Amino acid sequence: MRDVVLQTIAKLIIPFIQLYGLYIIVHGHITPGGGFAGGSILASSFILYALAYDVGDGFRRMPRLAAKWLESMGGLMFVAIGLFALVQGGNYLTNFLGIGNPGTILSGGSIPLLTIAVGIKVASTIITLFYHLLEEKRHG
Amino acid sequence: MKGFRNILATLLLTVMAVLLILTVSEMPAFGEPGPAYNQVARHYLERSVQETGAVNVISAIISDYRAYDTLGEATVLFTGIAAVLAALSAHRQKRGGGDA
Amino acid sequence: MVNQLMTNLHYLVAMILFIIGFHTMLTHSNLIKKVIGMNIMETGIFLLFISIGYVRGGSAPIINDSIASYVNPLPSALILTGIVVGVSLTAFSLSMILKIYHYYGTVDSDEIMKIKDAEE
Amino acid sequence: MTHLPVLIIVFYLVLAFLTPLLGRIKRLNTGWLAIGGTLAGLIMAAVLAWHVAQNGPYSYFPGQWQAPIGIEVRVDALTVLMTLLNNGVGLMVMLFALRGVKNEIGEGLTVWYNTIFFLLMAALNGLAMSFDLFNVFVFTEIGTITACALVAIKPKRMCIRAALHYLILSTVGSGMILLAISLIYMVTGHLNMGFISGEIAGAFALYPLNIYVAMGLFIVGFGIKAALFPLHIWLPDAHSSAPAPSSALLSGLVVKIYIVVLGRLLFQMFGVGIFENIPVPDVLIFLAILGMLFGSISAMNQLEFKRMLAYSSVAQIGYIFLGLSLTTHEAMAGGLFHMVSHALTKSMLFLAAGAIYYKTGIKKTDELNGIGYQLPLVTAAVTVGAISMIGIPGTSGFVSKWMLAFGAFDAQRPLLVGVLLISSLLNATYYFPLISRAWFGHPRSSLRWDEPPRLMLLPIIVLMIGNLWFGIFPQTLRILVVQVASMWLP
Repeated sequence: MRDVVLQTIAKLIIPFIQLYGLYIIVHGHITPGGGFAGGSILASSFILYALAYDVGDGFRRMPRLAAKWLESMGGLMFVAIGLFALVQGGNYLTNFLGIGNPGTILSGGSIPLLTIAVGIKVASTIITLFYHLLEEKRHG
Repeated sequence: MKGFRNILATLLLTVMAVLLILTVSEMPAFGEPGPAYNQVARHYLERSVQETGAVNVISAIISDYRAYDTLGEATVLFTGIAAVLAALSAHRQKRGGGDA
Repeated sequence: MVNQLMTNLHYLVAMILFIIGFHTMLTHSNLIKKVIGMNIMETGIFLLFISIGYVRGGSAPIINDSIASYVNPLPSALILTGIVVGVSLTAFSLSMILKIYHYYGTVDSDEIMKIKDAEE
Repeated sequence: MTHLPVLIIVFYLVLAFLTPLLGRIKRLNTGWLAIGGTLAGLIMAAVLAWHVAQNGPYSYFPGQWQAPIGIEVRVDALTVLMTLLNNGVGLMVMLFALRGVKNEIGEGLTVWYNTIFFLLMAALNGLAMSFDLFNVFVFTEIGTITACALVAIKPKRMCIRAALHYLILSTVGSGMILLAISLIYMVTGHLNMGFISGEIAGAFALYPLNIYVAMGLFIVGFGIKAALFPLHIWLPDAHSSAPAPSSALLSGLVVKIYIVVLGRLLFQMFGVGIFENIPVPDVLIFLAILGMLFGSISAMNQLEFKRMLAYSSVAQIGYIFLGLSLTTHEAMAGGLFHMVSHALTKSMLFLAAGAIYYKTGIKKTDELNGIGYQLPLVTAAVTVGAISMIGIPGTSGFVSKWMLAFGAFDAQRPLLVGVLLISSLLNATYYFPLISRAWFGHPRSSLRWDEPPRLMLLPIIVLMIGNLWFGIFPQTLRILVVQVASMWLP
């Protein structure tokens, strides 16, 4: 199904959705939101694209291999941040950076980093899950 | 057989519903700071800014105080995708195939 | 007891949602409906858990000097994880139902049982 | 050294995250990665065991937040027992899977198979040491999804149906567990098991129904996952249709860990004292006995070898629950001993069934005539497994039944010894014909000695030796399980 209105509107609002998703992820520690909420919003923009255009086009924007890498990297980033705390002499997943100035974006130590890792993980997972289910249905 | 199963399930659920509703009637009152609002919750609310630097307490809990759970959460997502992809690709291009 | 139930109305509604979801899972033979029931059941539990954390007059736990009282933040944080778990479970069961439909041509578990019986 | 408990889990997670990426390299067989990884995991578990033996049990706090604020990872006798068992059996299964899984799921899926295996190992080890209710829930979910995926990965339509059945019932179980956690949290305000057990007496006086309902939901929820008798309906389909290594993992490890977690919850969190008010152990004993009888009787009627083994698992899980719910030191130790014994035996039997299928394509028990001529070593392993299931002296199954019988006398329930005997006889009625047919039956075709590849044979033999070892020298394992039992009972 190709609908000009749908496609044009989608094209217009997708950048804003993505920007909003990134904002929610990055500001996770000072405003409501966080990795999961922001990641879902980010993923919804890709899903909107796939619905308005075609799953094949969606896969061109977000190739399978890239999604696979992002998924593994999101998880590995989380684990690596945790392990870095071990190097610093703390327990696993200890908050090793300084807490900064509470209320500003550079605060909370490793919390923003972990939020970003979760955001990457959630976004790539939801995109991949949705694309594969959609693709399966199309072939079915 | 199907009717019997439905009756059994309904009976079971009725018993369960009665038990749960009885439990609700004995629960701590809603909206009051009950047993769950103890020193742990207060610690999170009062100390999180000094201890973690995050103004959003929920963020502080999920990525600092209980970050180990969040590691599990990220893993559940990865597990989900691995399971979905395994199930989908295992059964690709085989339709109506029987158990040989 | 009724008084107590009215005070705990939120808990009661959550429990009823749990039972509705459970009932859908147990009695409906349509697999998609089972998954929907699973989600209703989970939603009931999430509501219950979130309501535990509510404190009358409390605001969202974003620390700000002008606010006096906050709700209990722990249940909200836990349920965030719970939701993610629910997403994974739903996605996995839906993908398996897709495959079941490919193989059996139906998503009705009773009919699938019959097909199996005919083969053996 | 103290970081080891978390490092084991993180190690498996890193491997799981890396495997799909490494799987793209053509020349790399991720099966070897699985073997190497599990071997490293086993070494870590052994070092952890040595550490605990030297310094005693300890707690680890990820993020350096002490217990009620943060999550507690508890390393005690039970952790040592379960991590050693998980990694040991996991290593053996993966050795087998290197050659023995491709023929059932196809070449292209081994990468995903190994990924899911790593995730499962992370979940099993995580459950063995978790001391926080919500953390238990998270790892339970990882374990549930991976266990279903291990069944669904085989490209037969039977498997996807069994896996979906398993997943739906497990989800009901997970829902109940989460509801129980919320009820407990509501009245105690803690998620840490140690702190809950400190608060539970006070909470019980004020809100008894919450505690009762939560306990019931925990038992049903984990009972579904652990295949406690009337809740076992998913098990025969799932365990018999899965690929052989998956069956070995599911039957040997996955079911066991939920029993252990339930035991930890009931005895370490709720405490035995609560059973004075509500006769939960009696109900569990009743269900266990029904399971022992029903599982054996159903197993007799099965034509398929793996299906027979699956029903036999239902009966053996009954023994474990019986031992745990008698709540005497000896019986509880016996139940735990039987758990280890059954993990070794049943995973070996499933692997042997896989090896027989790999070599001859035989699935039915009545086609096993004279299989001992062709596969003598595998058949010897099956024989040892069978006599261990029946409980003949010299095998670990005998030791555990002996301990269970003594435990029944301790608990002043001598009638249960009779039940144990009847159940053993029932076991014998379906295992003996199998053995005699395998050794003395008239072979269908060739008499040539033709064993499966060495890498498939090795794990079967090692598990058989392990079984005999604990049958003849039960002392080390006995010390460990008695320690767990005395931790659970006041």
